[in-house]
Formats: sequence, structure tokens, C-alpha cells
Amino acid sequence: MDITLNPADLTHTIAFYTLALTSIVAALIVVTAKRIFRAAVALAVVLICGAGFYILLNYDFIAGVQLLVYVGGIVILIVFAVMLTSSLESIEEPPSLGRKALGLFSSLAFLATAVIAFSETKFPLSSISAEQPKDVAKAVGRKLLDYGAGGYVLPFEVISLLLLASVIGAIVVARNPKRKNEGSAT
Amino acid sequence: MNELANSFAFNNAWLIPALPFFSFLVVGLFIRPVSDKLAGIVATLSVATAAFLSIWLAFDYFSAFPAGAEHPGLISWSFEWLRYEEHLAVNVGVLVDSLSILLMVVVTFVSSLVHLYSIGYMKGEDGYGRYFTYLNLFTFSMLGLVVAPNILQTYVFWELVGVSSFLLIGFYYTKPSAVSASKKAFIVTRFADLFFLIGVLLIAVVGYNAMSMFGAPGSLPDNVSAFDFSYLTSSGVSIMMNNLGLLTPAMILIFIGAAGKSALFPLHIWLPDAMEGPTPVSALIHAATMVVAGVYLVARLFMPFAASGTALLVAGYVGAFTCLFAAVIACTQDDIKRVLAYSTLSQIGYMIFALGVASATETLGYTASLFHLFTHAFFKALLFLGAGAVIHAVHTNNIWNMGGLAKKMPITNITFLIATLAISGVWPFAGFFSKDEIIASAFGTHHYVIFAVGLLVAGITAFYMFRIYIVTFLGKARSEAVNKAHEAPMTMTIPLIILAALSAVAGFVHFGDFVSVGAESGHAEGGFPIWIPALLSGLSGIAIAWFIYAGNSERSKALTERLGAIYRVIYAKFYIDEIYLFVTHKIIFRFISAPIAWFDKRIVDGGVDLTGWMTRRGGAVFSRLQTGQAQTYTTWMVNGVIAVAVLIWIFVS
Amino acid sequence: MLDFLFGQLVATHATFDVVTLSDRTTQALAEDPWLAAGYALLGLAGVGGFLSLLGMALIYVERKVAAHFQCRLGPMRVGWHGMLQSVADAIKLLLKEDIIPDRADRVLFLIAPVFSIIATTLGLILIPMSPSLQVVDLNIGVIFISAVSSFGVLGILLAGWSSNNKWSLLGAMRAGAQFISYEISVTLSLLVVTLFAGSLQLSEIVQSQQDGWWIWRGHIVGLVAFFVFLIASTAELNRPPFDLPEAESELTGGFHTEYSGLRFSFFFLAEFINMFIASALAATLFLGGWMPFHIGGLHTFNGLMDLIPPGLWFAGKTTFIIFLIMWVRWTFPRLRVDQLMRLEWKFLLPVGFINLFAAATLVITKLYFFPW
Amino acid sequence: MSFSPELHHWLILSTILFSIGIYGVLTRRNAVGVLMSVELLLNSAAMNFLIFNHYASKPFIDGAIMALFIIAVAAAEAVIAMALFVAIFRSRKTVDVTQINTLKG
Repeated sequence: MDITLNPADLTHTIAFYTLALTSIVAALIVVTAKRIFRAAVALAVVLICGAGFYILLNYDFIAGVQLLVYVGGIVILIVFAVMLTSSLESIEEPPSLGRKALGLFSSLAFLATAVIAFSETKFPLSSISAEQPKDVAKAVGRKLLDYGAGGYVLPFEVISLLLLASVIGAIVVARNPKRKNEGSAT
Repeated sequence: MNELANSFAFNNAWLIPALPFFSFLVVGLFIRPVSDKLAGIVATLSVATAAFLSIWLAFDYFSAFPAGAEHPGLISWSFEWLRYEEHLAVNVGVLVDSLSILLMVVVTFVSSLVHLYSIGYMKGEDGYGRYFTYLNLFTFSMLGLVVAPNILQTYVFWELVGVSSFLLIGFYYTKPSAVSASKKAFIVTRFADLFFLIGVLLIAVVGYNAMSMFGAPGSLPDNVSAFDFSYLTSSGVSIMMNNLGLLTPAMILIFIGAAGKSALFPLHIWLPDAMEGPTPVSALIHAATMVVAGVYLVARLFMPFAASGTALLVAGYVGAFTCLFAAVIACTQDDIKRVLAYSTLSQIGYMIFALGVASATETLGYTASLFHLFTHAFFKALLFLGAGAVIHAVHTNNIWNMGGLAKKMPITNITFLIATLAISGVWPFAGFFSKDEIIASAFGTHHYVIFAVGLLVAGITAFYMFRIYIVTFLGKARSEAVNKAHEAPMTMTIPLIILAALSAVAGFVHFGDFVSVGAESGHAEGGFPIWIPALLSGLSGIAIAWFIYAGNSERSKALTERLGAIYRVIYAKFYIDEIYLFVTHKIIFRFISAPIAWFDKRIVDGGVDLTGWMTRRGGAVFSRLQTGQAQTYTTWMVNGVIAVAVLIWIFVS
Repeated sequence: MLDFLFGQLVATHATFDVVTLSDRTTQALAEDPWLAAGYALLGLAGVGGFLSLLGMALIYVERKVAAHFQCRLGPMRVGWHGMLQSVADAIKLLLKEDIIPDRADRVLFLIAPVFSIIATTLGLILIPMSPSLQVVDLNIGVIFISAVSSFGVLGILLAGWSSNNKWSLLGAMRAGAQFISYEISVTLSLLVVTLFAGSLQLSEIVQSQQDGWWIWRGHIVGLVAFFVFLIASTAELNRPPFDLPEAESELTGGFHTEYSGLRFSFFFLAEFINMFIASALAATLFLGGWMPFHIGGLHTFNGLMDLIPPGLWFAGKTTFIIFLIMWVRWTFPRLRVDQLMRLEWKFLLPVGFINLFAAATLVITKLYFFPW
Repeated sequence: MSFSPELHHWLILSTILFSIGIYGVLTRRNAVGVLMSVELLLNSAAMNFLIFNHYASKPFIDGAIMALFIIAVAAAEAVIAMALFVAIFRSRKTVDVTQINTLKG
């Protein structure tokens, strides 16, 4: 057993394992917590840890977006959904034993398959000398608006359309049908 | 072609069928709901314009190709409708030759007079606008048929004629008899059309294969289609088909189609019933349009018919038999329109047997047939319109409820008499010349049996025509209605007068110079003067009719009683309808249709039901999987994906 | 990229360049993790001390300003002109009993204030108070500030939910809805400045205003963005006239109805520090941060302005904006919920979008004042 | 052997998170809980993109863009899901997915 003790590497390693442990525990809370609100908080923790992972991978811009959109937007939306559909006293009944077993089997089967696949596959690693773009935010922005080969302007537009459609759809779906004839009252 | 390049009528010949069509659309969709009166006027004007154009076209055409010269078939206008292969295409176009011009003139002219007549006749009827819409459609269909440059267009319009006649015969659709008559007409002609279609496909298949092998015949353009008449009537095709043994079957099949439309025995049963429609419609159907379609078709395909010989002979004998058969029935009927209907059958028989006795070398019969078609159109239209005027006045069809109308309706009387004389073949009226020519052609080609029938029927025709004339117009009034009768309005009498004039003089046209087939016009005149026995036959018929029906009615009753059973058989039209009913109901329905229906219900439908039952049962079984639980589905999906991944891995690596 | 974990506590004299850690220090920190950890702890402690002091000061200022707007004196008893009033209050709060409602969700109830205060702290460390005083200089600073400020609202939602109290829940939901809505406008106006400066890094944004502050160098666009930012941040801070989530007359106290003692003081503190952060951000983005008042090209004038220390500039601007926000509090009546939402979705949001579009046009055509 | 994170460590981490998400999707009774589990799945997928981008295609940033897209799609999905939950809750007074089974065959 040869544990290299490069200090920069060590902080990196410590951060990785700490975050990994935290996020796995929090993820387990997300899927098992009987009080749904606690699951939401755990989800926020998982996502914050995710941002931490991205920073470890040197994608600080993506980490920022993760915090901004996931923690600032999606988690709050989910919390809202919780608030609108349940109360503090409502404690979720545990799933039936069969379902639990089936879920456990499925997830473990996936885990086993994927881990075996990873260990059997030789991934083409990029060369050591390859450098990531200095400013990821800038590079991502350029790539998103690039309409040449390898550019992402079309998916970008599609995503924006998707967002627009989902916003309109959400309004239509969630609107109380009994109140649609009322005037400008919100 | 060059001679006609500057002719407006030729360059715009497509207008002749198109005008009634546009009028049909406009009147039917826009005018009819607004104003019935305007509908009638617009419809009449459109057809009158078409008539004017076709006469103009005839004038231009025969100026360019004068009498006696060759009369080529020219395509005035055409577009490609469907193209399957190089030599298998369907064009829609306008063919201009002497035959189509003849029919265009006849159809548009008679039709426009019928339209005009109808304005008066139909006044106050329900569905006045609808009537004119149908009438326009009918005229359009018939014109499309006669200008067709290929047999598929002919077939399409052939069916359209059937549809529009169905609509017109069933015009009084609240009357059960009219409904059944229209159904009868449609089903019988449709039945015949099936054979026509088979014939068309047969010759098209052979023609197409021949052209694929040998290319287009030298005299024809390269893009000629196997459906085109120019190709079908070329001699090479006929010879080849004859060698294959297919010419005679194909031509007989086509002739069956023609017989259906032309109401030849034994497919004649629809025509007498077709008088259930308004009388002007009968005039149109009987005189100029539907029934002559068959004659037209045989004339159009005369060269292949002649090449076959047998087919032509079959046509000749069928025509001759119909001619005699219908004439005998006509002698006993009491309904004025029914008598005229049977006379139409008889005259069509004349035309068909005239075509039948002709051949590629002896073409007098061809000319004579079309000549008779030409003259018959006028006097038969006149007869029907006159009968319509009478019916309009006395509100009955039965001749025994009429009598003495000559004084009440002078114009109708005189015009009807002219028509009667014309159909009886009395000099100098039109019928004399054409009928004489027919009989002469039969004699000239040594078909003596047909010749004898022709002579005999000429007498019978004169007899029954004068029978109805005498009973209707002469003698004493036999019903109250007659006393109240009065002359028809102007819109009805004007067509009568015009047609009477034409019936009187149309015979003097040197018809053979204009309409003929082959190199020589074949005037087999000279030798024995055929007209003498023909005229004598007609005159004797008139005399017998006069003897029996003029004066008191005792003689006719005595005669009827003396003939007894024979009279009753003839009066019942030889029980043909009953035989049909027997055959269809007792034989076809019971022994063919019922088993087929059983098979369809039990086996075919049962098979479908079984499939449905199995699907339902299967669905019921598999729907157990549909727990409605999204998570169950997701479980299946996840495990399925894992399984697929594992399988791919196993089999790929 | 881990440098943000350790921070960049800079202790050099004032220059106008952004002073980063010297190479030697960086190397030392990289080689010795214990040193780095100690360094980070030191930074955090500094920030914590600063936080509480600043909070007390702000509370005092708020009370004084409010009093003077209402023509009264405010706290006068403890210390000179009541200067020590906040200290007294703090001591009282710390000694109070920490009550947890019987049927509350204990775990969430306990961590909710921590969430709030952590969010505030994370925001605070990014503010460049002077060239030498910036704990962390992230290259995604603007995004990071937007992101962490949403943790605060998560804390509020947690507090409202876990209290098991109708007032709390209603207040929390109002806070959440208000925050999500106005966050859009805030981000849009931040993006305007990001476009102008061409960077997300706060120190670079300050640098970019060397020739003039964005509020006026960016023409009307900068001004509009500034006001949109000010209104929207006031709404995000749940301050009057947007204080619906804790409207005393309607909800007794909103999400913190059930809180007392130390935990209440966390919320209280977080609220005031958030006001400071918003003001400081406005000052940094629109008013040049610590950058003195410069006019492009006028070197003599600029040199004169440089004589005033940058920390003072920053403090002055921030104080001004804090004063503005307090001023607004005692000037406008509270909005109704529907008016609040209508203001955002039907007014501020369209304005923000149009403004962003105008800003993009401005940047492409380089139509600022002093476009060098 | 080294404990410092390499490609395989990262992949196993994201796979574990994904498996936990699968378990949640399959067993959570509360629809909001299912949505949260789906967010776990999406998050670990985005993470995988970044991992591969970091280790296998360094000079490019396509993986980062994909991660961005995933975040955007997750936002859209959360919005729609929340609207659906509110609508379902309004009509059925529950968001327990085992009770929502009108599609049962």
C-alpha cells in the first residue's frame, strides 16, 4: 500500500472523500426520510456537495450555476411543492416490503452492472499535457453561441424553448380552473 | 391541323363540354339556392352557347375538310392526367373528327332545346334549380364522352352519364316508382359497364404489351398511349389481337357495355321504366344522349369491330332482334311515353344492326346508322317533347284517356304529326332517308334476314306510331281533362317547331359525304330501288292503323280479344322483367348470393371477430400488468435497461 | 482553484491594483496544509467578528435613523446617545431562554437559523471592501453571490415549516415566492454590469470602473439597472415596503414567530448583514466599489480623488445606499401580495429584459462615456 | 494503489448516487419524493459528464455544456412537476403515487 502524501493532493483527497461521504449519506436521507421536508433539505445538501465536486474538477462556473439554479431554484420549488401538498404532521408511510425489495434489487443490479462495466472498460484518458480552458465560463459561452461545426446554438435555443414551454405549461396546469373567469385578480 | 389553326371554335373546343360543367358548378352551388328562375336561364344559356360553338366548330371543320375529302381526327386540346409508363398514359382531351362533331352538334342542340322546353315544362315544380343542375351535368357528361380521345376518358364519362341519368330518372325521389326506376337503370347499366371495363382493360393490356415490344406504329406520335383511339383503331392492333384470339371477346365485352347503355335486348328493361323521370329528361335520354352512347361507342370502335367480324355480326343480330321485339311490344302499350320508349328501343336496334351489317369494305351501314342517329335525334326528341306537352295539358299518360287533342293543341298536333311521319319513313321526312339507307345497306351486304326484319319493322313502326297519334289527337275526347286542355306555353312550343322543321328537312343532307369510315363513302345506291318496299311497308302500317283505330274503338277491342293470349304476352312485354326477377331472386340470390353471404358473415366476418375477440381477451390478460402504479412501470423499465445493457455486453464483447 | 477555501487575506498597504497573495505565501500555504487550515480558521474568525460588530452597528443605525425620521431621538440611555444599546440588546438575547415548540420538527427548527447565517457569511466574504480587503476573490463572484443568497431563503423556508405554525408557514411561503420572483430581476441587473465589465469577478468589475462608475458611464442603462437592482434587492431582503413575509400586523412575526433568544438573533443578524451585502454589492457594481470618483481622461482630477483612501470610498458609498434603503422603509406603505407580484412580473421583469438587451447593444457598439 | 481520486473513484461515486436515486424513484410514496430522487439521478448524470470531460477530453468543454443543459432541463422538469403536483393535489387531496392509479388495467 503506497499512500502518496503530496500535500496539495492530500487536501484534494480529503475534500473528495468528505464530500463523497456527506453526499451519499444525504442522498440516502433523501430517499428514505419519512418527513418529506427533511428529504428536501438533504437534497439541498447533496446538491451543494455536487457543487463542491465540480469545483474539485475545476468547473467552478458549472458549480456556480449548480448552486444558482439547483439550490436557489429547484430546491426552493420542491420545498414549495412540499408546502402546498403536505403538512408537517404528515409522515410518509413506508413502502411495501415487496416494493422495497424490488427497488433495492434494481438499484443494486444497476450498481453492480455499472461498476463491473467501469472496471472492464479501458477509457481513453486525455493526455497529461492537455489543459482545460482557463476561463470555463467564457469558453462555455462561446461554445453555446457558436453556430459553426461543434457549436451548440441550436440545442441552446431548443432548451430556451423548452423552458418557455414548461413555464407556460406549468401556469396552465396549475391554474385553478374555477377561477379562470375572474378578472385581473392574481 | 393547319387549316384549323386560326379557328376560334377549334382552338377552344374544350369549351363545349366545359361550359355545361361550369354552369353545373355555378348553378348548383351559387345560383340554385338564390333563384330558381335564374338557374334555369343560366343553364339554358350555357348549353345554347355550347350548341352555338359546336355548330361553329362543325362549320369550320367541314370548311377545312369539305365533303368527300378525308376527315382526320384532330386533338384540339389535351392534358396528361395519369402517366404510368411510356405507352400507358391517360390524357383528358378533346378529339375533333366528324363523328365527335356530329354528336356534339346533336347533343348540344337537342339538349339546349330540352333546356328551353324545360323552363316551361318544369315551372312550379319542386327542385326546379336542382333539375337544371342535373341537366347540365348530364349534358356535360355526354359531351365529355363524345369528345374523348381515349377509351379511358370515354369510360369515365360513360359512368358519369350513368350517374347523372340515375339522378334525373330519380328526380321525383319521393315517388317510389321513380326511385326504383332510377335504381334499375343504374344497376342494369352498371352491370353492363362491368363488361365494358373488362374489355377496355383487355385491349389496353394487349395494346400496351404490343407497344412495349414494337414501339408506336409508324403513323402515330411516339407518346401515343395504349388507351388512345388513334392507336386502338389502327389496323395493326386489330390484326395482332385477332391473332391472339382476344379481339372478338374484347369487342363483345365492349359491345355488352354499349348494349347496356343503348338498352339492347336483353338489357333493355331499364329504358321503359326510365320515363319515370320528367318528360324532357326522357326526350334527352332517348333522343340524343344516353341511348346513343352505345351506338357512338360501336361507331367509334368500328374498325376493330369490323376486323373481328364476329363481334359485328353479334351486334347486328342483337340489334335486329331488339328492333323487332321492341316494335311488337310498342303495338300493345297504352302509356304514350312507354310506346315512345319502345319505339326508341326499336330505332336503336335499327342503328345497331346497320352498324352490324357494315364491314371494313362495305361501309354504307356505318354511314346509314349515324345518319339515322342524326335524324332520329330530332324526331324522337320532338315526339317526346310533344308527348310531354300533351301530358302537361291532360295530366295523364294513358292514350285511352286522351283523344281529340288536335283541335285543342294545334301546334303540338302538327309537330307531332310531322315527327310521326318522319319516324314512319314517309317521304320527304327525315326518317325516310335514313331508314331507307339502313335497309339498303342490309340488302346490299346480303344480310337478307336482317333486311326482312328491317322491312317488317318499318311497317310495324308506322302502325304503332299512327296508333298513338290517332288515338291521342283524333276522334272524340275520352276524358274530362281533355276538355280543359290548352296549348303549351311558348318556351315549350318553340322547341317543338324548331325540331319539327329539322325533322322535315334533315333527310336531305348528303350525310355520307360528311360522316363515313374508310376510304370510300360507299353509296350502294342503284340497282334495286330499296325505297319502294320500305315506303310501301310504312304506308301499309299507316293504313292498318287507320283502319283499326280511326273512327270507333270497337275494332281494336275485337282484335285484342281475338288475339287473346298472344296479346297478353306481348302486353306484358314478353314477361322479360318477370324472368329477370325469377332468375335473380330464385336462382342467383338463393344459390349464389346466399352462400356467399353466409361465407362473408360466418367465415370472413367471423375471422375478423375472432381476431378482435382474441385481442380483447389478450388485452384483458395483459392488462393485469397495468397496475396503474407508475413505480411498477419504472421498475420494469430500469430492469429492462439493465438487461439490455447486459445482453449487449455479452453479445458484443 | 482551492484557493477560495483558504482565502486571500491580504495585509499590504493600499494600492489600486488587486493585491493577491504573494508567491511565497501561496507556496507556503500550498506546501503546508496545517498552515493553510489555520489561515482559513483565522479568516473565518475575522469574518465572524466583523459580522457581529457590523450587525450591532447596523441595528443601532436603523433605530436612530428611524427615530429621526419620526422626529424623535431613539435610544439614548445606554452609553453616549445610546451607542451601547445594541450591546445591551445582544446580551439580553443571548441570555434568553431558547424555546423550541413542542410539536415542531426539532432538527429542522435547529438548523434553520444556521442556514441563514451561513448564507450571509458566504456572501460577505466576496465583497471587495478595499483593494487589500477581500477574503475571497472568486472568478465567478457575481454568480456565487446570487447563488449563496438563496441559501438564506432556504433557511427562512425551513424556519417557517419547522415551526408548525400557520403564521410562520404563511410568512415562509411569502418569503419564498418573493425571493424567487425578485431574484430574476436582481440577476438581470447583475448581468448588465457583467456585460459592461466583461467579467464575473468582483475585483475585475471594480477595476473596470477606473474611468467612471457604471451607473453613469453606462448611460441610462446603468441607471435603470441600478434602480431595478435596488428595488429588487429591497424586496429580497424582506424589508419594507416589501416586508410581507414578516408583516407584524398580519402575521405577528412571519417565519420567526416561534424563535427566541440566540436563534432569533441569528435571523435578525442575517437580515441586517444581508442589507449590508446588498448595499455593498450595489456600491461595488454600480458605484465603483472602493474605486474613487474618476472621470475618464481628467488625470489631475483623478489624482486628487485618489488621495481619499479606497476603504473610505467603499464605506461611504455603502453607507449611502444603506441610508437609502432605510429611507425607503419610512417613506412607502407596505404593498399587498398581489401588488408585489405584479410589480415584479409585469414591471420589473420586462424592464430588466429590455434593459439587458439595451446593455448588449451598448456593449457591442461601445457607446459608453469614455469607451477606452 | 492510491486513494487520491482518479477516474474510477469518481465514476463509482456518481454511480452510487445514481443507484440511490433509482431506489428512491422506485420506492418513494410521496410524488415530491420521487421528484427529488429524479433530481438525484439528473445530478449524478451531470456529474458523469463533467467527470468524463475532465479525465477523458481535457481541452474541450462539451461535457460542461451538457451539464448546463441537464441543469436547465432539470429546472423545466421541476417546474412542470410542481404544477402537476398542485393540480393532482387539488383534485385528489393526495400526492401518494400508489394512490394515483386510475390507469389501472
